[in-house]
Amino acid sequence: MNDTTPRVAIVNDATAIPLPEAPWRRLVRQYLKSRIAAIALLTLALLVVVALAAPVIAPQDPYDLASVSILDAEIPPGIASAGSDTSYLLGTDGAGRDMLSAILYGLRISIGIGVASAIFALLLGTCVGLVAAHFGGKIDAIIMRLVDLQLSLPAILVALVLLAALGQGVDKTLFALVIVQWAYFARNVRGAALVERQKEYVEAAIGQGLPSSRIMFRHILPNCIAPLVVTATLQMGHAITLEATMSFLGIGLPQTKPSLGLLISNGFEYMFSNKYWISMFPGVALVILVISINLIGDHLRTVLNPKLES
Amino acid sequence: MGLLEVKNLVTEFRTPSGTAKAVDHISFSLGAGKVLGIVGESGSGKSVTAYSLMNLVDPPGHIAGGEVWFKGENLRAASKQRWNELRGDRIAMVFQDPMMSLNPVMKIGDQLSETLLIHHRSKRSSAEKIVENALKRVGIPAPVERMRAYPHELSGGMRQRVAIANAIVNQPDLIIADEPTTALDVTIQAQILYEMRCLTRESGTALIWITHDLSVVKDLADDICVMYAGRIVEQGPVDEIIENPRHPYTRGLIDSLPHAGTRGKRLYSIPGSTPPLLSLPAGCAFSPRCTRATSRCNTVPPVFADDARAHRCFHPIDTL
Amino acid sequence: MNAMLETRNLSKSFGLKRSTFARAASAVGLAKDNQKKVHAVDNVSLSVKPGEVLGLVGESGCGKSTFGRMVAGILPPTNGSITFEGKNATRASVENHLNVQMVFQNPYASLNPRLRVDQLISEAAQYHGILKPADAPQFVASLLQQVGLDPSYANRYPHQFSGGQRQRIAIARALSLNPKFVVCDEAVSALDVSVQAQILNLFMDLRESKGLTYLFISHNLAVVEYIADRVAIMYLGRIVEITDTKTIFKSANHPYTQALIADAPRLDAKVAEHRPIQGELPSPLNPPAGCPFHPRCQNATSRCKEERPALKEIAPMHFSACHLND
Amino acid sequence: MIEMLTKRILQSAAVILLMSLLAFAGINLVGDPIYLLVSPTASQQEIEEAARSLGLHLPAYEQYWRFLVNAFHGDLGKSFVFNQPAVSLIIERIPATLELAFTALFFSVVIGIPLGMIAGLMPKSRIRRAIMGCSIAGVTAPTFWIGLIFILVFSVNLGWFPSGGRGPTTSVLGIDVSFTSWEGLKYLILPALTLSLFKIALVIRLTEAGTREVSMQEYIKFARAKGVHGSRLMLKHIAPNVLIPIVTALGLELGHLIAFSLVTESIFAWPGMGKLIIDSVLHLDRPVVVAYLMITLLIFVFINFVVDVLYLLLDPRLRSTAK
Amino acid sequence: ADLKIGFKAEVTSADPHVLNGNNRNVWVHVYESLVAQDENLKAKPALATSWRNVDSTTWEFKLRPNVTFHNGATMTAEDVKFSIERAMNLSGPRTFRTYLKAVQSVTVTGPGTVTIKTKGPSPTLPDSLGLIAILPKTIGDKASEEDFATGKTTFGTGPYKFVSWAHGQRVSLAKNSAYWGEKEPWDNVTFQFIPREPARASALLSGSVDLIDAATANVMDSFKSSNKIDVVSTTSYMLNYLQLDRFRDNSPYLKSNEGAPLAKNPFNDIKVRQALMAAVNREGIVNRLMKGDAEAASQFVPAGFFGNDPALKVPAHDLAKAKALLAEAGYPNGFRMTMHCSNDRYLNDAKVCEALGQVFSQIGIKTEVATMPFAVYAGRATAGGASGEPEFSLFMFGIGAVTGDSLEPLLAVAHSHDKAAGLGANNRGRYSSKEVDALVIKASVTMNEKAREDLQKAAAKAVIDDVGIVPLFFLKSTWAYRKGLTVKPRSDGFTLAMGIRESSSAK
Ligand SMILES: Nc1ncnc2c1ncn2[C@@H]1O[C@H](COP(=O)(O)OP(=O)(O)OP(=O)(O)O)[C@@H](O)[C@H]1O
Ligand SMILES: Nc1ncnc2c1ncn2[C@@H]1O[C@H](COP(=O)(O)OP(=O)(O)OP(=O)(O)O)[C@@H](O)[C@H]1O
Ligand SMILES: [Mg+2]
Ligand SMILES: [Mg+2]
Repeated sequence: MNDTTPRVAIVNDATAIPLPEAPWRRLVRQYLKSRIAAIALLTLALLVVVALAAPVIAPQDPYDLASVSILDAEIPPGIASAGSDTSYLLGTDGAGRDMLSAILYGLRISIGIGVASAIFALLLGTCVGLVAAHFGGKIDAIIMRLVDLQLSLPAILVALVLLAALGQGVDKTLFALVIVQWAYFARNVRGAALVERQKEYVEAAIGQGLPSSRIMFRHILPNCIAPLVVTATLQMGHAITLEATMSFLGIGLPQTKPSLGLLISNGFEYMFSNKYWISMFPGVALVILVISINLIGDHLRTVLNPKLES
Repeated sequence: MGLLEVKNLVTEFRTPSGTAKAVDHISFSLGAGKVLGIVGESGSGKSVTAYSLMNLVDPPGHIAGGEVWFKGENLRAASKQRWNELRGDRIAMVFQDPMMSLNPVMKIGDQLSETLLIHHRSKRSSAEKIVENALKRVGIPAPVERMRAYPHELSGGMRQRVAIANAIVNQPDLIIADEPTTALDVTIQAQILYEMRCLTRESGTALIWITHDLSVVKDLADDICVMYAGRIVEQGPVDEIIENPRHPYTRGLIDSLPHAGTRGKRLYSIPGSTPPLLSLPAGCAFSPRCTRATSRCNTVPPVFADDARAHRCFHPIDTL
Repeated sequence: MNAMLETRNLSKSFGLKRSTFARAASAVGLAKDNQKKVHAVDNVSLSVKPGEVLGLVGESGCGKSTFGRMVAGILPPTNGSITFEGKNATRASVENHLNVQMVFQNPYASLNPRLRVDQLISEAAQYHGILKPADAPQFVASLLQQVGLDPSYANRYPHQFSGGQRQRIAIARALSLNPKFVVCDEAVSALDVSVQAQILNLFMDLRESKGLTYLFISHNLAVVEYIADRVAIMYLGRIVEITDTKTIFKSANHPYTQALIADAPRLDAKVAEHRPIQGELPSPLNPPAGCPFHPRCQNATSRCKEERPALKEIAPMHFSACHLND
Repeated sequence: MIEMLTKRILQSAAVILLMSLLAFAGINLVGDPIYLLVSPTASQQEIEEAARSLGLHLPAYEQYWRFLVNAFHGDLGKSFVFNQPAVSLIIERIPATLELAFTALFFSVVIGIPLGMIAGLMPKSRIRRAIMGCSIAGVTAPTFWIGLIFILVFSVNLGWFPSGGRGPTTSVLGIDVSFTSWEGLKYLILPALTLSLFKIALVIRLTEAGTREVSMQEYIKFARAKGVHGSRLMLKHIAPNVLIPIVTALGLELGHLIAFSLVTESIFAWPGMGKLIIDSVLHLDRPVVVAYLMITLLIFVFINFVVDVLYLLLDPRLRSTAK
Repeated sequence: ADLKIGFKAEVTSADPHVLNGNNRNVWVHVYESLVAQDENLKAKPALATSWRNVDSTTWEFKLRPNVTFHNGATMTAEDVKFSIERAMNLSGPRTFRTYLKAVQSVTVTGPGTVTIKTKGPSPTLPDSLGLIAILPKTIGDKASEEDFATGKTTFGTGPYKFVSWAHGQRVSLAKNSAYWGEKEPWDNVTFQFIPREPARASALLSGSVDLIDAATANVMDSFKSSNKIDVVSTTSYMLNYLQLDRFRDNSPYLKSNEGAPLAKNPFNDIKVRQALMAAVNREGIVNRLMKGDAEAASQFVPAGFFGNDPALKVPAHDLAKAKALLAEAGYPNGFRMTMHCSNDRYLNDAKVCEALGQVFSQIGIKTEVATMPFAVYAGRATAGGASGEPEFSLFMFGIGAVTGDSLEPLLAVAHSHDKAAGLGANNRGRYSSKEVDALVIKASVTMNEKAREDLQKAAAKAVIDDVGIVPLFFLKSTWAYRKGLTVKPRSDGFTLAMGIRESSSAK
């Protein structure tokens, strides 16, 4: 009967193998399975669109000092201003800015700062972390002590020094935030890379005669992406709140170009008066923004975890 | 009636893309002091069967039907509390992976005496004596020292023996061992098999031994069930099955094993691969890979039983 | 002897790297100099002839993988030398990587989950300039066919394959550099019996069609018996016996080999009722003095406890390291 | 272990030196402290005189060199603002800070871990959703906001707790603590709760993730197969395995609690180090800033060391390699 | 009865000779000076019962007899001499030397008489001596910061005795029952440091403290809605004003509309300066932004202070006039400007700047507002330029007439910058007018009060007419306290237990 034994059968019956699917398609499909996560993504997209379109849809240019008047300060939502007959849907703040416009422009800055600083910090931290993991030994020790140093340097001092050295502005605040955040990424990447480096596929790549730099960046790095994405979304939220705190302490953004955080901390003084709208509306916008980013990150964590993928 | 009677046990997994029957109407019985081998490819439902017998199927899985009688008790009707009494005391299990089944932060001795203490009131010192004896029985040298060790300080073989010792401390009536030697070396595997044989003989404990390698259970088991895609395709006394397999799948498993006789020749290998449980072919699940399949195989084959043996195939191999 | 690969006194020891500070501290007596070394591979001299399959058998942790890794140029040896086709290959060069490839034990871990099959297979060849990017798709397709996979799988990811299929991809990757020598490190241990048979067949086919030479590492004696021409038995980092397959299985000399063969479960043997060898593989951190096997050996003498037996030719082409032969 | 500590400290000494340089350069970059120190109407002459009395007239590198020489003799300089040794100024505030930090840590552990475990053990339940939802809110809300709401609700409206400051202290082993009396505790609760809110959320999330991970582990199933169930399963089998990553995170967070709880401290007028650093930075009180950063770095080093030791205690697997 | 005060600032030193307004606020409870300041900062007898000019450079002070320090020692002329000399010679950045720089010598000329010789005529000496605490000589020259902080040498003659100072938390004082004057009703007085306003407000609302200082409009609503709180306020000496770059032809932060450097410094044109003056919306800022926490200013000191000129009226807010003036000056389309401010120094400083930016933009000067912490701001405003000169073009500062006399701000802000003579220390715009300089110098040596006040008024008018500075407003000091207290507001913003009483109706 052994004679009838077929030659090695080529296993290619389609039913045995899941259909090929691009990884991002699978990601998207997995991601959209959760209703909450989909809503969060939609909300974020909406906020981004609204922020981008701010110059078009905002009733006022809050950055143009000539169009803002202190005489219009603290007008409650929906009431006509003293001079003109325009009405402010969400009221005005203490400087007479239209809250709606200020929130739209503030969103722009907050999202920009959160996203951009997280991305830059991610790039910087990733490179540094990979280098540390790759070279190990002394270089690793030096880099990790620098990371310790960075983590124990208060953000406020860094921000203040940068403010003094470079002046005030969105770009400088961004720079300060990157400097404060890169260490988190470096730590994360290094940790993940050290784990990945032990895996057999790395040995396989060595066995193929590939140089270690290529192994680090082409083979190990992509496998560290999942924890990185999660850190990045968390850090985005954190960056936005950090910027708010920095502005609260007067070392963040220029007074005349408020971010959401600055709007809130300005309105913070009105906690004891009944001018709720000055800090509540930007607060609501910020909370929605940060929660949706966190939910997305949370869900990405689930989706990107191959263990939970079935 | 045997110690354990399983009738038409069904275990399902509810997944987003459908319900998978990982265990599909399996039945067998096992007497005290007997050894049952369950053999099958990866994914054929061996572990799920074991978990079902322990009532440890985790969501999304659940036991969907059938009966399990243990010493005359209907386990399907047992309460949670009853299960907590039974597990570890009357029915014990040894898991597949020795590296993963011991708690890494607890000392060996504590883990073993815990098994004893949660079921029986006794003094710590006397519990430790029992544990020490159990460790000795599974062939661990210097057991008193080992009891103070943590799992990571032991080799894989030792850990697996600790897991086996854990199964025997309460002298259960039934031990379910899920591929306990797959990850081990031949010499260690041989030791464990030897100890298991002694155990069943000496204390009358019944044993279910799960593996994908027929040669491993050959010397140990009294009976064998061959599983494929959640169903038992053939069962019966071990020698008869190995000598005269009736189901083509069993034949394939036997032929796949390399040995001196096949040296230089091509090995037989079952063509194709295990179908996913969610898209099982209608009828005999093995038919797409079977060289003997005919259109008749598209209906589920009945169980053909003659005396102690049974098989599910319309075209059994007739070696006689 | 026209050996293809030859190792001479190849050794590898692992020890925790110590910092400058720790060394300084122990120098002034602040810390105990308790550095332990694991001699994972200890003075192994072997040779493999072209076209041969050398089986390497031993218990877990005895140093088989370490040896395989050194041969494949993944791990630099601490001591000794490797010669490949007469040229020194102790330090891995690109040329050496092209000649010697490795297939790993675990098909789930040895493929980078983030690379597509075609990338996995063609990356190194392209990097080394063996392959032009334009030819890559055909190259991948033909390799996939050689290992019995459908070329349409080229743009899938490893997780979409079963264990046996992954092992085939790993083999295709090893073949992509057109090696002369393949180290198979427990390449079938993780697979279940029917898939194992497929892969073993594939190895034999490739040997025939490409004239490949294998170092076949396994602890499964049945598999080794099936595939190997010669078998080397390793115990605690050393070769204890080496000869052709038939001799090993018929008339093993070393007590350890004998125990191994007796313990191996096999379908065609009668019920084994003997008591298997007892005791654990001693820790490589503090190997026993003398013959490393003596604590488990039933015939051990006092000499075995003190003196290390050397590997001696006890019959033509049959080497064994046991005092009992004297 | 002592070897480990010394090694760490030696390694950190270099970093601390670097830190002092950075802080020094940073403050110099921000501005000349002298303008903040002298009376607003002081003449140029008086300014110069004052600068001389503080050594600020020297070139920056020389000031740094002087600082190093003095630091080597154990003198980190006198605060420009308080005219007291910077170190004693900081040390004076350490008990208050530690008290607040540890109370916050205590809250986050006793509230966060049980909630996280509950959430992790019932992955599909509504309780989990509620807990995780709250924890997201906890991560999001800015501290200054929460602090004020707490004050408004609990001290102004309900009058349960005082709105700020530190309560009466008693000396325990020479350290002034306020938690020994109910009166003192009352002052501690609100700021500690404010500070711990984010940490509670963090601990909940970590514990939940860890519990989910651990409860899927084979050894937990194995324990269940032994008949282990209920609280024993949770406390003896799951909890110790969940704790390891939490300890790492909490170690880092404790450092932050100690060094940077500035917003909370200033809202609650809690006389801790965070308030000191922010004031010192804004007054360019360089000796205090430099000494402060050096001390916090040491604290971080020490905490990291303790975390490593805890690791060894919690995870026997690490013990064998560390020996 | 006990009094608990929620105090904004933190005490940084217990040495009463270390200059710091907030410290002094607390230590005047413990220490007294020869002269005291009443609510309007007018001098009144304290440890000196009377004083007179022997000649234009010699002052004689008669001491109050039978005054004892808290350690029981009787105060003597030697103690006074010791104290003044100690204050003059104390080293460190913050001393009272500025106020004592006129003093030549202090001599004891009798058991109860001290004679002070000045370098030149010094009409404001009694005011200045009002700042100098008298300490017992027995504490010696070596008394350290530490000794004061722990109470070892903390002995004054004041109505309260020092009990303790917990750094960053509170200063506790107790009644001095041996006080020479009217005995205080409070047994214990505590200054609780609560820097953040909302926290201070809630401390008051929750009853943790009886009174808070520096209450602003932000929290007024909640005080109003609670019927347990009363509020009192007064205009303080703190003037916020704008300074303009007058010393550079090419001011770095003034640009043409295209961003190119301007041909000449527009601020050197009086029309431009007048345009700025007219553009400022003082009433708007005071009412809408400060919400009553400030009073529009037209000069250096508020009404009631020495040197205030009631004839100087607050300039009207007139955008049309401002635009016209700009056009006349040759800037019909304005120009570009960056204006600098601190953001953590004065009440609402950043917001005020923003509001100013609004009005300047409205008259065509496209204004960017840059705000920064005072730590950064102060250095740059004073010496941030390339060669150590002031950096900014238009910027805001504050100055207070601590002694209640306009002479000090005139000397510091309006007089030409003269490093050697120590004049024009705060003149960071380098405004310089011969006429003003002459008037101010003359006032500083005129012993006749009436004549001196006239000179100072003339100087102030000259500065304002020339728009040497743009005065904005005087800040107000506000106290909020539980009903049942009466609080005497002081224009130096000091919170004195001596001015706080349980109102009779409440008893
Ligand atoms: N949690 C789960 N969700 C969905 N399906 C599951 C789950 N667990 C197991 N299964 C399915 O049940 C089937 C049987 O699995 P089981 O683990 O019993 O196989 P096995 O025979 O033990 O294989 P192996 O030899 O690999 O251990 C598999 O096909 C698997 O797809
Ligand atoms: N990177 C390493 N660092 C330290 N020790 C190592 C390292 N790699 C291997 N070893 C040690 O070297 C010895 C031999 O390991 P090796 O992996 O070669 O064994 P093996 O025979 O392949 O075992 P297995 O059958 O389990 O694969 C073991 O004791 C192992 O602990
Ligand atoms: Mg299984
Ligand atoms: Mg190996």
